[in-house]
Order: sequence, then structure tokens, then C-alpha cells
Amino acid sequence: MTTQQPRLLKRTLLSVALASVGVMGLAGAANAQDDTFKVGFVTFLSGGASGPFGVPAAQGAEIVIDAINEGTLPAPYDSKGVNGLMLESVVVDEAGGPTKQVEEYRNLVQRQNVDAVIGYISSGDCLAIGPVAEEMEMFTIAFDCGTSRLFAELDDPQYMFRTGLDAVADNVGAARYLAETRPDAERIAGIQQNYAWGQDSWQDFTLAMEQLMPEAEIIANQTPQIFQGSYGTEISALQTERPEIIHSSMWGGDMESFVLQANARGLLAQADALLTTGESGLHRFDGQAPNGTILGGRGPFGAFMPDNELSEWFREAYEAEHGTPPSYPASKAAQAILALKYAADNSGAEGVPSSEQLAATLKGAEFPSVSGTVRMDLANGHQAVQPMYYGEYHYEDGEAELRNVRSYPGECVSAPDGYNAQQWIKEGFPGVDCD
Amino acid sequence: MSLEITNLDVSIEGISILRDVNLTIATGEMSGLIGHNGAGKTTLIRAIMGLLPADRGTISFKGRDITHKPAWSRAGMRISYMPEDRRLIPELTVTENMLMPAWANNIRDGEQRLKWVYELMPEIADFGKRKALQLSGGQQKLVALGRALIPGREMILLDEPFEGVAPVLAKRLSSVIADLRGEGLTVLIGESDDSHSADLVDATWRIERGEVSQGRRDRSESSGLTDY
Amino acid sequence: MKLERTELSLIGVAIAIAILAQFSPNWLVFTLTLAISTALVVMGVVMLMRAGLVSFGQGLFYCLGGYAVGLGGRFLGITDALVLVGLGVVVTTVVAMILGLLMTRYREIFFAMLSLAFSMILYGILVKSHGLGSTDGFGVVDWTLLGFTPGDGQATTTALMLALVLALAIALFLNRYFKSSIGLACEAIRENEVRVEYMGISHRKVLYINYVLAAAVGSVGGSMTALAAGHVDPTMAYWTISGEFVFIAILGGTGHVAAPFIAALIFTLVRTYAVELAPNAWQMILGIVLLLIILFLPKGIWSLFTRKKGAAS
Amino acid sequence: MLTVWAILIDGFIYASWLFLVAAGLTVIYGVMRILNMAHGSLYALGAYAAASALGWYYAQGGDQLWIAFAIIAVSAILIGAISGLIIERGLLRLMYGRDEILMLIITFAVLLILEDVMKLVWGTTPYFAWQPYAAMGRFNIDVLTVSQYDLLVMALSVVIGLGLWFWLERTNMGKILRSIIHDREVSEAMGVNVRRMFTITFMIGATLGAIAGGVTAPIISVVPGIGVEVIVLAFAVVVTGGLGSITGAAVGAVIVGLARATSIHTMPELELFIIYAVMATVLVFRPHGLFGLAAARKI
Repeated sequence: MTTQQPRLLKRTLLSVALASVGVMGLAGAANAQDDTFKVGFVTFLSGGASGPFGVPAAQGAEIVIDAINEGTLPAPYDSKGVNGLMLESVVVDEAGGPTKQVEEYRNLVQRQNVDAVIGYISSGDCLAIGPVAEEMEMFTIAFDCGTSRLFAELDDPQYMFRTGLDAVADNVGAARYLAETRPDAERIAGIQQNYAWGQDSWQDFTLAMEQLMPEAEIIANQTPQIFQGSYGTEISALQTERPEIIHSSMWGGDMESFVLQANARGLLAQADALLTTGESGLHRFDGQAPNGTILGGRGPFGAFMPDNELSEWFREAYEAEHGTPPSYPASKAAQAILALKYAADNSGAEGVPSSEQLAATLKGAEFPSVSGTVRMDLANGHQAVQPMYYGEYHYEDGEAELRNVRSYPGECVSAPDGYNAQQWIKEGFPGVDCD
Repeated sequence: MSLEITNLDVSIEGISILRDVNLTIATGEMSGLIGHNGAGKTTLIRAIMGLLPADRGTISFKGRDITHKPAWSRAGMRISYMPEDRRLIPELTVTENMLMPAWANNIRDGEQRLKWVYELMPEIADFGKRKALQLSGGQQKLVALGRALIPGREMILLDEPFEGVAPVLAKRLSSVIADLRGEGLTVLIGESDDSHSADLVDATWRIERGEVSQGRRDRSESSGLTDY
Repeated sequence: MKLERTELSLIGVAIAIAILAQFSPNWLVFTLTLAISTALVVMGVVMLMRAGLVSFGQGLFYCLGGYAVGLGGRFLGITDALVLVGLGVVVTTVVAMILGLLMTRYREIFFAMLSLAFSMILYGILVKSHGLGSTDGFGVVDWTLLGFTPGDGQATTTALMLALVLALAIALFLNRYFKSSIGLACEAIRENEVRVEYMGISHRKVLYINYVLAAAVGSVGGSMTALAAGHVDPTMAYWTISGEFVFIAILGGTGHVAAPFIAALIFTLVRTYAVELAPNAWQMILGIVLLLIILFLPKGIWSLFTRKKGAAS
Repeated sequence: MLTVWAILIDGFIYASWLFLVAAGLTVIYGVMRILNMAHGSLYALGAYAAASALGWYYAQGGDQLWIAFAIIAVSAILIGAISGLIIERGLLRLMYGRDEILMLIITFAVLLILEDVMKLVWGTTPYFAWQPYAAMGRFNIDVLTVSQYDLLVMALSVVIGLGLWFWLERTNMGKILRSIIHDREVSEAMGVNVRRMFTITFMIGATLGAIAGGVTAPIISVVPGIGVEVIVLAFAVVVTGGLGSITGAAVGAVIVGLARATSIHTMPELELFIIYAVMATVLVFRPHGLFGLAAARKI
């Protein structure tokens, strides 16, 4: 029996291998059906980014996809399907790092034969996927990642698009909001997760502050590890510096934990926090953030969505399904799906539009979305320009809302084409007049 | 019959060590197990203790099959053992070393039994609070014997008790073992020759290359106990 | 030099893969390249395991190899893949020669944790290197191979061919190495370190040579991953990646030079299909498969391929 | 001067948290020679159990602090002991006698499985059970504030440390465990049911991990992946102090805690390295950690 077992296992393994080779051959031959459009949706389903970003984004996308297939979206998206085709999605976990994501991207395109890919929250993944999308000539939309290097390093993109803003916009907007609402603040500190996003955010923010509030002094920056969870020591270190404003680009559970601990320790009574991604905690703080805490939503998303038919529909549909209003990652995902529908509907293609047709349609386009009108004006028509919003958290009688909301036009927060973002800030935002 | 082994085969990592061992010891009898180094004495004693699994055959104690009972259950059956290399717990004191089997088996009269052990071997009574590692090798032998006696009320297995011990101490050990005769204990002593145990045991078993054969059986009064 | 049976079959398998790759879908070619690159790093882990050491920091050398390719292309203007791989080997060897002086004093869990610490220190340095993109990493330049520039769609296949050739060369070398006096001394050290010393062999020296070689092999794996994926980032030095290498090494077993390759391929395929079939539970599937293999094939997947083993059990 | 105070206070607060996290790991390693990677998952399980139980309690309108603490304790102990029992009886038991590193990989597989199990049970939405932390209040030292909840964690850590020390050094069961550590076979021959002792030890170690998670739950937002972050930290502490030694874990936690606090207050840039740098430095001079015993050489 003991000699039988390995032999049996060996045979099973061999037949599994043969079978999978056979399936691969078949998959190569049988292309996707003609009446469906298959989109790969890549988002965090595990790890620390899944709860606050990955899963809400997947939920937002799913609601829009269902509505598209039922034809229940408001105009101009009230036609059924995308270009008349059923929209089918394949969801993939973004966890595992850029190398694994490159592999999964190739699998999506070649093994699953998707017609387009939407996804990527992590900037590292976006940077790795960009060149691969171009190499494989696959229409791809990055819906959330914020690195300003995406199109700086991808010269002359053809297939890669981004329908959200980059992190530069968050931090220039943050500095503009401070300059308007707290012009007298003198002691500015920061706390950022110790990785690229945190470092980039702090760099862009401090550069913008030098331009917009030259009197203010940058006194300290703490860089705890990502997913560290408890920030007691960092809070003490900030307290000893006596700041008036604390800028933080921390997100998700880390951001919520920091706010809770800083509030309980009294740090937020000493200083106002400015949270560039704070909107995702709007309905979760439960009053644990003091009134007056400044929240951003990475653009006109989540609670910052302007009132229009699409945003009203989305807010209601999302709340009906998940019991809470959509946060910004959900609306950013919805926006990317709408961009896909816009591109497909207007591609003029018969049947499944090709990547070339989709890219040609979306390039430089202006399409209505849950966040208002999106203009694909930057990076040669591949990067969206949208206004940046900030507002103050206010909690009363169990209801959270944003007050003192201000918006800054896209031109005032994003560097124009041909400029390196940091250079643009250092030179004092040339080419636009925002004052 | 106290211990009865029939057709026992034992192997270690696929290598056959004991082959078709048959051995019996009557209640209250002292037996010697004589064989060269590597003949399989330690293997047999460990197999009886349940520390090595039997491939075939049975080991029974007082008529009860204990072949596949876990090693730790031996102490509960009042069987114990003194390993060849003493193997005391160096960081525990002498008293703690000896009481440990009592704690592990909820033996209520452990303390009393310990007192009796100290009476039996007064030379270690003074070392009670010392750590085991501070004792000489010979003293450790005595402590290991004492430890075996705490749970070992019915049968004890002694693996090379006189090995590596100064002649004076070896004599002392054999006199302690001789004192046990009155306690009704069944004893099996593993040895490379019978120079120390010849006067002690009622019977000997010879072990050679994993095979056991009956040896000398000189005490007429005890031969009546073996019912072959 | 007469080739023995193992060597002939290694060459045969490599040629067969090279031919099959011409007819395989592109994703499979890419996955295969990654699996081979991973296997090379795992090979380093296996080399250490044969000497009784387990490294939870082999990601250090994987990452060094990857960054050498990335930085060499970016700052030194090197585009030839072979030169880039060679650069990685040189850098890694130098680092390993320094660390090896210390590492060879350690055994068991302490070796594992110290190697983990060094790899995490590299991770920390890279995360702090804002100019190198911090955790986002950066793209690898378009590379050439001996003057040939792979055109569109050829890069994946070219990378596989390069990986195959390098892996074959390394496998052939290691196959002999395992049977050489140093290779055998390693196994002897695992079994009984003190006795090796009695035999008049300096175990420190043997372990040192083995450590440096394992590092160099791991570096090639990192370089090939960077060339194929076109991107490097500090995750390569993170401890979970090193843990994955140990995981695959145990899946395969240390019995044969081919075992890491088979294990890496199976691991990659199980993972990619698990991600596709159960996007919410792929880690669980991976964990269960691993447990089953440890439970039923304690000597690794390779034991399925050894007839002797079947007869003995 | 304020900074010195801050470093001491923060350092010891962090050290007590580190000790809570590392204690179970070192107990299990000490007795069973298993470096339990799944310890992080037990931490996460404790955090999830406590956070969801607290969430339920406060949703009922509860506002008693002591009931909240009782809920944390009960939920963490229950989930720790039960999952410890299941892991040990259901899996590890089948694997005893395997190589130390193989055992480590097995617990790594358990970690992978539990990560997804927790996701299936609790979803991915962060759990936020802040009430006990906020309710405990704080006091001021100049501009510096100290949360009284953190002091409570410190006290708990001291109690658990002393309890473990007493258990292993002074009780009969502790002495039995020490004889298992030293010589498993002889202990078995002397009537020690080693398997049952292993089950008990693993359950206690697992429960300690869950308690660490449970008391941390009100401070953090409980999300998938928190266990993975904690495990290397615990490893570093335990290795620095010496594997299997309670005193070692305590001293290791204090050293790492103070080093980290010093770095954050004076050179925040170094924070990421500091733990590994401490571990590497200690191992260079004391290859088996501060209180580690040299492993027996193979002869």
C-alpha cells in the first residue's frame, strides 16, 4: 500500500498537469464570447488595505456593473450593457507585491482573455503594471493609485489611463486649505506611514507649504511602520514638539487607530489634524475625531461627491446594499467603471471594442461621473483632472458631516503636462492663477 | 507472573534490534539481563517501558497487555526505571528530581516514600536541596535509583546500574538493591557481565545480537515460582 | 568529460521546455520564467539546508540581484542582460563574503533569525531610499542580450531562454558540487558537526564556501526575476518572501537538484489557480496544500520521483 | 528632560505590550521547541473576538468599564484556549518529532489558513472598539499625556510575567515542564503525560497571544493582516532575550522598547531598523540571545 500511494499520487499529478495543459490549449482557441465584455478588476481582498479600500472598491464596482447590465443607471449611461454587451468581471486580489501582480496581469490578459483591466490601489503595482499594459497593448485603467511617477515614467502612454488624481493634488490641496482656513498656524508637524506613499506625500506637502505658508515652520515628522497599529511613542514625540497642525497621509486602519489614540491622549486638543485620506473614516470615527479635524477624500469622491443624478443614484444604491454611504474608494472604482462604459459606448465598434478603440475614445475625453465631469486632460489625455476638496469633520447627535468644505480647481492642484510635479511646486505653481 | 514478554520484535529506524524475545519474571523475583554492549539490553528495557514501539509480540504485566500503552502510563502501574546514564534534571534539586514522578502521577504518599528512600540511602539525604548537577556521577546513580523507587512499587528496571561507578559505590549500590528484596519488588537488572549481580539475582537471561535465551537459574527456592 | 544520467536528463528537460515554450501561451512562458528564477533562490536555501542551516533571509540576495539589474541599467547604463546578471553576482558575492564570516558561527534558529535580520535591514535601507522610489520601487530598463534587442512580444520568451540556460548551467554545476568533497562535507556537517572536525576538515570553511555559493545562486534568481518582471521593489528583501523560499524548499525536498524547480513550478501554479478560483481564500488553499504535502510526503515532492524510496517504505 | 521622561514612559509602555505579545511565543518554544508562526494569528483572533464582543456590548447600550474588561478577558481567553486546543490536537500532534524548522513551516501554513478563516468570519471591514481606551482617561506630565489604559496594560504585563515566572519556577507543574524541556523521554518514563502537558502548554501560550490581541483591540483598528505584522516583532524580542526564557522575553522587550522610543524621539528615521539592529547586535555578542542556553551540540 505504501508503494501504491506515491505511484497513485504521481499519476494524479501527471494527469492534472496534462489536463491543465489541455485546458490552456482550449482557452487559447476559444476566445471570449461575442456578447460579453470581460473586465479584470484588481483590488486588495486580503491584508490591511482590503477593509478600508479594496473591498469597498470592489463593492462600488459591482453595484455599477450590475446596474449597467440591467440598464438602470441614470443618463447618459442608461443603455443596457457596454456597447450593448453584457459586462462580466473577474476579481483578482492585489496582495503579494508588484512581481506577483505583473504575473496575475499577464494571466488575466492571456489566460482569462479579459477585454480590459481596471484596478490597482498600490502605487508600486501601478508602476509595475504600466509598462506591461503598454507591452501587451491592453486597455487598462488605474482607479486609485496616487503616485505622480506613473505617467512621468511612462512616456507616450497608449493603453494606460488613470481616472483619479495623483497624490500631489492631495497635498497641494491640503496646503491650500490650510493657507485659507488657518493662515496663522506656525508649527506644522507630520506623521506618515514609512513607505513611498507617506514619504511622497510629506515631500509634496512640505514643498507646497513653503510656497503657500512661508511663515509656518515644519517642526517634526514621524514615520511609523505601515500597519503598526499603535502610535503611543509617536504621539508623545509629537506632543513634545507642541505642533498646531499635524498633517498625515496615513490611511485605513492605521489612520483610524492614530486618530483614536491621538484623541484619547489629548494630542488632537492641542493640534488640528489634517488627514489627506480621512474621508474613509467619516462614518466610522463615531465622534472619536474632534470637530474641526480636516478630512480629504482624494478628490470629489465619497462624501465630497457633488450632487448630480449619478452621484445621488450611486449613494442610494450603495447605502441600500451595504448600509453605509460609499466612501471615496468605492466612488473612485465606480468612476473607473463609468469611464469604461463611456469608452465602450462611444467607441463606434461593432461587437467587442478593441483596446485601441477604447483607448482612442477615452483619450482626452470628458465624461460625466459620480464626481461631476471628468476631463482626461493630463499626460497626453490619459490622466484625469478634477478639483480637490477638503472639509472639516463635524459630529453631532450621532451624525457625522463635513463643514467648511472648499474646492480647488484641478489646474491649481495638478502639475501641467511637461512639468515634474515637485519642480512645478518649487517654482510656485507656474502657468495657473489660483489666488 | 509479573512480567511476561512473548515473541517481541523491536526495530529502530527500520533496523531490526530485538528478534522474537521471550522472557518472564515472576512477582518479587530479581533477574539479570546479561549481554555485551550493543546486544540490545537498553533496547529491551526501553521497549518494556513503552519508550520504543513493538513491531510484533506482546509485553504483559500482571496478566495485562501493556504493549501499546503509552510510556507515561507505566508509572501509574507502579513500574519504573533507572536509565543507564542517570539522566537527572540538572537544574532541579535532588528532592525535586525524586518527587517529580510523584507530582506527575498524583502519588499521595510521595513524601513518605521519599523519606523511606533517604533512610535506604542516607548518603544522599544531606544533598536534598542541592541541584542535581552539583552531585558526582556515583551520587547521581543513587538519586536515579531513588527516583525510580518513588513510583516503582511493583517493578523496577535498572539499566547498567554499576557501569562507570567506583568499586566502593558499586558495592554500596548492590547492597541497596539487595535491601529491596524484602519489598516484594520485581527487579530486572541489565548488565554486561554478572560480576556485580551474581549474588543478587534469582535468575539470569542472556541477550546476544537481539536474541534472548534463559541463563542460570540457581536459586532452588525461587525456581518453583517459574511455571514453564 | 562524461555526462551522467542526471545531467543528460537535465539537459533533455531544458531542451524540451525550450521547444514547448515556442508553442505555449505567453502567460505560461512568463510564469515558467518566474518559477525558474524562484527555484534558483530556493536552490540556495536547499544548499544551506543540506548543511543543516535554514535561512529566513535569502531574500537579501534575491533583492541584491534584482536591484543590481535595476540600478546597473539605470545608473551605469548597462543594458546587456548577462552583464547585469554578472554584476548582481559580483555584488552579492562581496556582501556574502563579509556576512559569511559572521553567519557561519550560527546554527539552527539563530542562523535563521540573524539572516532574517540582515535581510530586513536591507529592506529598511531601501524603504528609506526615496530616490530609488522607496517601497514603490522602479522599472528595469529595456535590456539586450549579446547585442540582440528583443522586440515586442519577444522579451518574455527571450527571458525564459536566458533563465533556462542559466538555470541549466547552475543545476549541472550544483549536481557535481553536491557530490564533491565540499558538498559531501556539508551533509556530514548536518549529520555530525563534531565528527567532521575530527576528520580534519574545517567546518567553518566548508560552510563559508557553501554560504557564498548559495548567495550567488540566489542573486541570479533575483536578477532573472527583475529582467522578466521589469520592476524591482524592496518587497524582495521582506521576510515573507524569504519565508516563501523556505516553504518551496520544503515542498520540494533536498533530495535532488531538480526538486526546487518542480516545487517552484507547482507552488506558482497552485497559487495562480487558487488566486483565480478563490480570490478570497487562496491563502487558505495554499496553506492546506502545504500541510497535506508535509503530512503525506515528509521528504518533499521529490520523493514521488525516487523509486528507491517507494520500495523502502 | 521632558524627552528623557517621554522616552522612559513610552519605552516601558511599548515594552510591556511587546512582552505580552512575546510571552506566549517563548513559553511554547521553551517547552515544545516549536517557534509558532501562528502566534500572530492568535493575537489577531483575540483582537477580533474582543473587538466584536465589545462592539456588541456597547451596541446594547452598555457603559460599565469593568464589564468591558471582563468581556475582553473572557472573549480572548475563550478564543485563545479553544483555537490553541484545535491547532494542537488537530494538527501539531500529528507532526511531533519532525524537524524544528519543519514545525515552523507547519505553523506558517496555519497562519495562512487562519488569515483567510478570520476574513471569512469577520469580513474585511475594520473593527473599532475604542470605548474602554477612551474611557480610561489620561494624565499630564507637562505637555506630555499618558493614557491610563496604557498603564493598565503595563500592570497586566507585569502580572502575567510574574505569573509565568511563578508557574514555571515555583509550582510542581512548572518543574514537570522543566524536566520535559530537559529530557522528554525520562520524563515520560517517570509518568509524565507529555502530550497532555504539550496540549496545556500550547493552550496557555495561545491564550497569552489572544490576550495580547484582546487588550490591544481597544487601542487599534482591527483589520486583516495585524497578526502578520506582530509576529516578526515578537520573534525579534524573543530571539534577543533568548528563546524559551521568560526573563529573556522581559529583558528583550525592555531593550527593544527603550531603543525604539529613543530612536522615535531623537532620530525617527531609524525606527524601521532599530529592532533588527538590536537583535543583530545582541546575537553578534551573545549568539544564543541574552538569556538563551547554548543548544546541545550534535555528537
